Amino acid sequence: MHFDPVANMQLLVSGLAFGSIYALVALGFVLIYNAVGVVNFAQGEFVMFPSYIAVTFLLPAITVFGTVVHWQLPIVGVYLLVLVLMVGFGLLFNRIAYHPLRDRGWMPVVISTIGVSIFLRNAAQMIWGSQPIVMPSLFAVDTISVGPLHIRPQDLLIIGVTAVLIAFQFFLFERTTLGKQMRATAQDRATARLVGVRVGRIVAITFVYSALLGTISGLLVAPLFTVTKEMGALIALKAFAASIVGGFGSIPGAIVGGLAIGVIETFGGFYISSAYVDAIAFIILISVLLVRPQGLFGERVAEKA
Amino acid sequence: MRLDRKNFLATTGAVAAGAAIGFPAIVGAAPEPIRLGTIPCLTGSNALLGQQEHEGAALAVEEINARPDKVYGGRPFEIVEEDATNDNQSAVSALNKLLGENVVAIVCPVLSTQVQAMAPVMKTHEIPWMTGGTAVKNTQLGVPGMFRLRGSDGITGAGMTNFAVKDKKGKKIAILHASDAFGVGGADQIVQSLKKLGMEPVANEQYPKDAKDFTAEILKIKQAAPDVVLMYIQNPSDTAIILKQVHSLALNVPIVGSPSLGNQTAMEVAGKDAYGTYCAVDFIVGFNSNVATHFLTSFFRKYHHLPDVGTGSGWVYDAVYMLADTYKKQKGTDPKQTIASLKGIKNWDGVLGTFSADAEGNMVHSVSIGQNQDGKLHLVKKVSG
Amino acid sequence: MTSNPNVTLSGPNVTLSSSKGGASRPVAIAVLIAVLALLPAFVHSDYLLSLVDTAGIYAIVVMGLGILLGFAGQLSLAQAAFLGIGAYTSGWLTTNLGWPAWPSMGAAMMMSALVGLAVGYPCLRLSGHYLALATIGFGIITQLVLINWKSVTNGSDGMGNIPPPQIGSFVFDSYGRYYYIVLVAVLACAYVAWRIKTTRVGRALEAIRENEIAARATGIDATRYKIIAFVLAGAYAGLAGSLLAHLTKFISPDSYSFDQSVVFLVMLIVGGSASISGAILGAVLLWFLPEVLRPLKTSYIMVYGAAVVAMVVFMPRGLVGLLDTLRTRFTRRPDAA
Amino acid sequence: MSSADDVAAAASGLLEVRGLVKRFGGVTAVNALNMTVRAGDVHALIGPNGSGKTTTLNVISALYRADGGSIRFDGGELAGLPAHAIARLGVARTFQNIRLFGDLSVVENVMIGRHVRTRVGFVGALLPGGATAREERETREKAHELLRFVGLEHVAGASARSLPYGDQRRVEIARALASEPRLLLLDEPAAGMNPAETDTLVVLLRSIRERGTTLLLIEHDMNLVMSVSDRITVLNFGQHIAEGQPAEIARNPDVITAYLGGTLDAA
Repeated sequence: MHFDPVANMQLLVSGLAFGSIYALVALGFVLIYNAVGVVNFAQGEFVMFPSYIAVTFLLPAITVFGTVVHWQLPIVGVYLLVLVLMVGFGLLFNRIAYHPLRDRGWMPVVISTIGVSIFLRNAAQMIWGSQPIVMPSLFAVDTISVGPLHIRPQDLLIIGVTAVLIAFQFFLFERTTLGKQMRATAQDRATARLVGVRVGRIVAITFVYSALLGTISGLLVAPLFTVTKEMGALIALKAFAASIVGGFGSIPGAIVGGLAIGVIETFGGFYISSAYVDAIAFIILISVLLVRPQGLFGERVAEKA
Repeated sequence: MRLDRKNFLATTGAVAAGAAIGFPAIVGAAPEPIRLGTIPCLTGSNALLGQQEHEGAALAVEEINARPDKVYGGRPFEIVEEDATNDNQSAVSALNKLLGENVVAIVCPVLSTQVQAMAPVMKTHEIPWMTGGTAVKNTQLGVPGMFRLRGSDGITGAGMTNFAVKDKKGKKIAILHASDAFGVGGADQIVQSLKKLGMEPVANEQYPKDAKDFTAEILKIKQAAPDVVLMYIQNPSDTAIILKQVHSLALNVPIVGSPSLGNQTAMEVAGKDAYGTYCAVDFIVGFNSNVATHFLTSFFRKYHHLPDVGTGSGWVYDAVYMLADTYKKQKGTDPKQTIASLKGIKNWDGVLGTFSADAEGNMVHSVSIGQNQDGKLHLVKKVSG
Repeated sequence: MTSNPNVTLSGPNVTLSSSKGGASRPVAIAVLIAVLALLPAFVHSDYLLSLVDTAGIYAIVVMGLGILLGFAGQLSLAQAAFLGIGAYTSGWLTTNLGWPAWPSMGAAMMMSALVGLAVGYPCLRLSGHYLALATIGFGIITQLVLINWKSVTNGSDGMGNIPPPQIGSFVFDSYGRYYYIVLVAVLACAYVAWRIKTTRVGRALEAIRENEIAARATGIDATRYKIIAFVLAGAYAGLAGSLLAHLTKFISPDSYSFDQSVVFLVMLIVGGSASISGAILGAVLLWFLPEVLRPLKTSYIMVYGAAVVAMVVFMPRGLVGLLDTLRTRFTRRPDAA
Repeated sequence: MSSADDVAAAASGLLEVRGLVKRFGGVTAVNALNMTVRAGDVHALIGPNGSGKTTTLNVISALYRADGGSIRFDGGELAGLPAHAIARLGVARTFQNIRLFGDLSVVENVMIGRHVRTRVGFVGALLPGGATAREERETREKAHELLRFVGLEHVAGASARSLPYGDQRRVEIARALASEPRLLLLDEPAAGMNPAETDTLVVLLRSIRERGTTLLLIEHDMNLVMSVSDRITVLNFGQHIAEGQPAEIARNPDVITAYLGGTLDAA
C-alpha cells in the first residue's frame, strides 16, 4: 500500500461527511442525555422514519400500505412537512416512551426506547414494504471532479449543514432564554424548577429538537444510503460511540467524537482492514474510555461521598 | 396437532354442524387442500428477500388454484407460511411448527445459513425441500429430498470468473464482497475458479455488515488497478450504494456482479450508475421461455412492481409449479413418492429456465451473463458450470 | 417522629426469601420440578418442545445477566457475544478435536468465564452508559472475529455437524430428550443464582448495586465482586451457548449480534431484574410471545415492540413484581384490617 | 497543652493523623492536619462549613486519596490502602448524606455490615448446609441484636428507603457497628433529627462508647458535641486550629473567632 495523497484527500472528505452525520445524531443523543439522563435507543429511528415520510411525498409513485400513491410535492414543501410531522413525533415519543417513566431511573427508559425502536422499524416495513427506496438528490450531478479528486456535492452539503447546525445550536444555548433554560434543566432539574423553569416543557422541547436533528440527518444521508428500515441503526450506534468518545453530555465532545470516528473509520478501513472497520472504531473507543473514562471533553465528575 | 385458532374453530364448527344435522362432518366437505409450507424471512434485515419469496409463492398458488388443468384431484393448494425472521433459532422453530402442520413439501428460506441450521431437523423428515439458497454446501448436507432451484455459487462464481478472464480478457481481477455467508461463499468460489486458471485476485475486499460508506474498499481496489472487478453481494441495497460510489470515485473498469446486480430493486435504485455493468443471473427478461413472460405479466398485474426473478420470486414460483406438476403426474402427494419423482425431473420448463435434477438435487446447471444497457438487462451469453 | 409500624408489613421472611420460607415453599418447588420433569410425557409436538428447550437455554443466559445487572447493577450488552464464545468453543472442540459433548460444555463455560474475566477487569472503571457502550463494543468485536477468523470459526458459513451429547448409547438427539439436559441445567443455574443471592456474596453484590461507596466503606472489595459477577454472567452465557450449539448442531456468527444482546436485556427487565424467577419468566415469556403472535404475520414484531413498552410502563417491577402485587392483593385481605 | 500531654496522647492514640493534605484542583481542602484520636474516646471534629471535616473523614476511610501526610491506625499506615481494606482493619463509618442500600431491607443492610466478620465465599455459598447455614444464621442473629441495640428491631423487614430520616441514620450506625469496628467515624449523625431523636442518639452514642468502640464524630449540633465528646479538634480552612477537652475548646479565642465571634455558651 503506497501513500497516495489523492486517495487520502478522498478518504478525508468521505470520513468528514460520515463523521458529520455521526456528530448530528450524537448531538441528539447528548441533548436527551443532558435533559433526562438517559440514552435514547430509538435515535436511529429518528433518522429512518422521517426519511420514509419524505420519500412518500417526494416520489412520483410509491407504495404505501400496498397501494400506489402519487403525491409528488415540491421538495421544499416536503422538507417543511417532514419537519412539522417530526415535531409531533418528538412530542408523542416523549409522552409515550419517556414521560410515564421519568421517575423510574434510566434503565426502564432505555428498555422502553428499545421497544419503540423495534416498533418503528417494523411499522416502517408494514407501511412501506421492504424495498429500499431512493431519495432524489438535490443535485443534478452526482460527482464533481476537482483535479484528480472526485467529490460528491451531497458530502459537501452534509458537512456544510452540520456546521450551520452546530453554529445554530451554539447560538441557541448561549444566547437565547430557551437555550439557557435547557442548559439549566440539563445541569440540575430540581434547581431549574425552583427558579421557575417549566422542566416538563423543556424536556418535551428537547425531544422535539432531538427528533429534528435526526430528521435533518435522515434527509441528508437518504440520497446516499437509500431509505430502508435499517438505515438508522448503525448510524445511531456509531453516534452513541461518538458521544461517549467525546464525553457524554458534552456538545463539543459529540461533534469532535463524531468527526473523529468518521475519519478514523474511513482511514482504518483503507490502511488497516475493512473487514474489521467497526472493530477499529470500538477499539479506539474502549481505549479512550480506559485512559479517560470521562471521555475527551467530559468533565471529571467530582467525587462525592 | 394444529395450533391455529381459526382452523380449530372451523373444524369444531364443521363437526358441530355435522352432528346437528346427523351427518358425519367429512361428507360433502370440499376436497382437502394440499398444504405446502414456506419459511420466508418476513421480518428482520432480510425481509425484502422474504417478501419476494412470499409474493412468488402466493402468485403461483393463486394461478394454480384457478386452473383445473394444474390442480391434482380437485385439491387446491394452501400455503402454510411461517416467518423465519432473521436468526437461526427462530428459523428452526418456524420449521418445527411447519412440520407439525401436516404439510407435504416445504419451500426453504433463501438464506443458506438458515438452511444449514435447519438441516439437522430436515434430515429426520423425508419430504421435498425446495431451496433457493446458493451455497454449494446446501445440497451436500445429507438431507434426503433437498432440491435447489437456482444455480449454486459454484456455477455462478465460475461463470463470472470465466467471463471476466476469457471474454473481458481480464489479467488483473479484483473481488469485492459482503462479509455474510453469501458474499464470502461466492468470493471463495471465485478465488477457486481463478486458481484453476492459474490466477490470483489482485485485491479481495470484504465490507462489513450494514456498511454504508465504501470509499475505503473502492479506493483500495482502485489502487490495485484491476482490469475487471467481480462483486459478490446479496443485498440489493448494498449493491446499489456500491455502484453509486464506484461511479462517483471513478473506478472505470468493467464490473461483473452476482445475481443481485441484475436484480430489479438494485437496478432501479442504482439507476444510471448500473448502466454498462455485467452480472451473472438466473434470469433475463425477454430471453426466457413463455413461462417467464407469463410470470412477469401476471406478477406485475398482481403486485404493481416487477419481481426480482432470480433471488426473489421466480424460483419459488417455479418450485410451486414443479410440485403441482409432479402431484398431477404421479397422482398423489406422498412426500417420498414426490422426492423420487423430483429426482427424475428432466427438462422441465420454468421461469428460470430448464430444470434437470442431478444426483445431489441441483436443478439448474447454467447461468446467464447479462449486461445492463440503459436500465435493461440484455443477454450476453449463457455459461454452464 | 416515630417509625411507622406499617412498614413491617412485608416481614423478614418475604423480603429475604432465604432460610425460612415456611414449609409450603419447598413443597411448591418440588411439585413444580415434578411437573416440569413430566412435561415431555404430555407434550409431543416437536415445535413446542423445541420452543421450550430454547426458552430454557435463554433463561440461563438471562439469569447470568441477572447476576451481573440485577444483583450487581452492572449493565452488559454483550451477553450474546458470550453466548457465541460458548457455542464456538463447544463447536470447535467437538468438530475439530473430536471431544465428546459433555467436556466441551464444561470447556465452553470456562472459556466464556475467562473472557468474562478479561473483559470485566478493564471495564470495572466504567459504570452506567459508559459500561454499556464498552460492552456493546466488545460484542461487536466478538462478532467480527467470529466472521473473520475463518481458520477457527469457518467464518460466515458457520459450523455444522456439532454432535449431540450422549450417555453410553443413549443419544440426546430429540427435543424431548434434550429437554432433560436443559431442565437440569436451568435448575442448577437457578440453584447457584439463588444460593448466591441469599448468602454473603449476593448481599455484597446487591450492596454494590445499591451504593458502591457505602459498600466499599463497609469492607466489600467491590472490584473483586464485580469481577465475580462478570465471570458468572460469562459462564452462564457460555453454558447456554454450548447447549444451543449441541441442540441445533449448527452455529453461525449472525446469531450472536448486538440485537440479540438487547433481546436478553429486555427479557431480564420485563421479567424483573433482581429476581431469579423473573429472569426465567422474562426469558420464557418473551421467547414465546413472538411465537404466539405468529398468526399476525409481519405485524407481530411491531406488536412485540409495543408490548415491551407497555410492559415497562405498566409493570414497574417486571412480571415478578406484578405477580407479587397480585399475590399480596389476594392473600393479604384477611389480616389487612 | 504541655508536651508531656502530647507524648501521652500519642502513646495511646488509636488514630494518628500527621501532616494530612488533600487538594481538589487548586483548592486545599485539608492542609497539614494533625490529629490524635485516643482509644476509647468520643472525639469530635468540628469547624465551620467548608472547613474540611468531611473531607478528612473521607480521606481516612479512603474514599479520597490523600495528597500528603500519614494516617496511622493502631500503629499501621492507612494511606494508600483501598477503602475495603480499611474497613477490614476496623474502621467503620456513616455518611453525612445517608448511604443505605435503599432497596434492601433494614436487616439486610445490617447483615451486609457483617461482611468483614464473615467468610463464606462463592464456593461456600454453593455448598448446602453446614458452615454456610451456621454463618448465615449467626449473621442474621447478630443483625437483629444490633437492630435491638439501636431500637429498630420492629422495622427489620421494611425496605431501608421507606424509613423516616432519623431511623435511617440509626440503621447506618447499626450497619457500621455490625463490622465490630474499633473506630467508628460518624459524619453529622444528628443532621435532620428532631430534639427527641437527638436525645436518643446521645444515649446511643454513649452506649456505643461503653461497648469499647472509639468514636470520631463530625457534628454541628454543639449541644450534642459538648455533651458526648471527650476531646474536640477544631478545623478552619482545612487547618487544625485547636484540640482539647470540650471545656478548653469552648474558651479558646481562636475557636470563637472562627465561629464568627459567636460563643459556645451552650457547653
